[in-house]
Amino acid sequence: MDTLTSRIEAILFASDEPLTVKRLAVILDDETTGSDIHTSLMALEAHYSQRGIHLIQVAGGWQFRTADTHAEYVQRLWQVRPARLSRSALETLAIIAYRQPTTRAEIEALRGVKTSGSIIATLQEREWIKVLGRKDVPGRPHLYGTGRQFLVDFNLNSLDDLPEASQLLDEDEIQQLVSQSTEANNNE
Amino acid sequence: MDTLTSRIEAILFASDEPLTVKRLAVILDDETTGSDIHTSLMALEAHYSQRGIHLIQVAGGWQFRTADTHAEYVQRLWQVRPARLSRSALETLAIIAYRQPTTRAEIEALRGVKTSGSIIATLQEREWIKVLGRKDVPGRPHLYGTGRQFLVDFNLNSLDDLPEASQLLDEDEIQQLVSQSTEANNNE
Amino acid sequence: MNTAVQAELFPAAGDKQPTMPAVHLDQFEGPLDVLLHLIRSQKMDIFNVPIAELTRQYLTLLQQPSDQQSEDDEISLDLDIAGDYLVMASTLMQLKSRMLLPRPELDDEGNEIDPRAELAAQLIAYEQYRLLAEQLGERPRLGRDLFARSVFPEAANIVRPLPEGDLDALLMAFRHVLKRVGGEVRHQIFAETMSVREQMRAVLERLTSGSLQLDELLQDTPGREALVTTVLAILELWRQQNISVVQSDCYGPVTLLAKQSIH
Repeated sequence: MDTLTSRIEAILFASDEPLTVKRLAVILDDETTGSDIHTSLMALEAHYSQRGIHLIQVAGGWQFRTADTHAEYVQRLWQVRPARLSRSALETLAIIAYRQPTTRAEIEALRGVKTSGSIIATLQEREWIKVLGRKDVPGRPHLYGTGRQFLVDFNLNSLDDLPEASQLLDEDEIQQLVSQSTEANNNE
Repeated sequence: MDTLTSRIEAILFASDEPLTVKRLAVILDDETTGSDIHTSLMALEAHYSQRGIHLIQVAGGWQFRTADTHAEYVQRLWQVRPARLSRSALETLAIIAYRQPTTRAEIEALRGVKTSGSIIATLQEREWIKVLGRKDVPGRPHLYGTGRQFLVDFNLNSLDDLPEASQLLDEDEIQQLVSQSTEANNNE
Repeated sequence: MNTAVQAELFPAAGDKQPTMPAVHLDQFEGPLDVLLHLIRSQKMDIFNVPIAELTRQYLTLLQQPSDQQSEDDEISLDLDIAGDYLVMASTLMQLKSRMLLPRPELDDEGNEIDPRAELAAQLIAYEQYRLLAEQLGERPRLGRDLFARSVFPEAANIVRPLPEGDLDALLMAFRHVLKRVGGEVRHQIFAETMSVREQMRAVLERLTSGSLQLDELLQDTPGREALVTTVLAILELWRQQNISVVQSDCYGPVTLLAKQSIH
């Protein structure tokens, strides 16, 4: 194992957050290039892919995490079980993640139910969502979006990694789909 | 790498304290013997002896640590990371910001716990809070308020930019609190 | 939706009137969720739903007593949410009646507008997010499926920069305080309803008619704040030598005397 790789291994291990290549370059000596770092990261990723710990890319950086196959055992380290997310919390989070920036009114329109304040609060407390600003309409409602912690906690490198983000139909597409299909029905 | 060793690697990595063989045995399945665990630990220790991370024995248990040889880099990593404000420090600062001028006794009454002097000191050192004077009550306690640096660091034009306390709670939460307190009154 | 529930739904799939689903409102996330369940589980065409049948099933489900599983498990449906279910009920009934009429509504291009189009669009949009939410929930999550290192002994003795300001974190912290103390802090909790000074005056007043036992004095002091204020007032009066505090024996009654009445 070369010194650089060993050093990067130590730095990544000692960090409490994912580190970008850029951050690593700042911490390492000046002579170390981004491509050197990249090579070491690839070597480490490969080495750890078969172990109990994996080196993964998350929120634009690199972080060691336990393999999910061991989740059950690692959970036993702590007495408390990880909190379950309600379906309403997940639906609210999904709408915010895919439609950001979005307002509570939009979320409620999409889900067809009132969103309880405690759901928003829970998501905010976990730092999965945050207020990005206010929408310039009467009432100036908060605009919500996801925060960095959302990527970190959901094992995403970026928002582009959200599953099927590209296949999501927007309102116009749905309208079109509906009017086409209902027309077809009417012509039957 | 066998499953047991991989599993132990993950558990040791995620644990917030060094783990003894005994503790590992409790976490792992019943069939796993102390000597199995010992064998895995030896394999891990040997594997990591030449890497950027070492598996070492501390306080009677096993824990992963970064290799001393990389200490300089690990330090660089942390030296630039601002310390995080604890929940208690944030709560104390928030109460001072919203209720200024306020005394330590009031803060403690609201938080329901003693406020350590080091929290006040940290906030003062940061120039987020300052002593505005003394309250004209027995003991003449200090009256605290926020300083100019608080506005600067929290990106506020003036204290008026802090959202109304009632805005921080959602309508249903306020409803809940109101009904709780009227219930309490009725039961008296 | 699990298949067991769906199986229960159609004990007699061939019947014209399938028996009502053995499901309850509290299993759903709102009216759209209910409608999607009814539509998908019966393989209805979302673009061409039999609106009369759907309305009938929806209403039955709405009226279904919620206490089938446990006697006194009264569904405490949030009024807001119950309202959302009722709004959907009236929307469905309106659609049903509009379906019976000839279609006078035309779009820009002169095509007839299907009254159900809006509902179909709403259902499709919601269904997408319902699915995405499910996928999001199944993603490996930090702290549930994956774990990062949780302590960093290497950082223990390193001098680090002072903490940075984070308004969100600050507001969150204050929210916690508000919720803990139960609402508005500024006006309620410490609004100086009792000042030590006032209480000192009150104590002195009561002592003009002679000595008083501490128990007596505290007995008619309502609430913890008043108690604390009263005790503070006594201590302050004592310190200023306006009163004397006498306790003749260990654990015995504590007597308060005004200074004037001592000599």
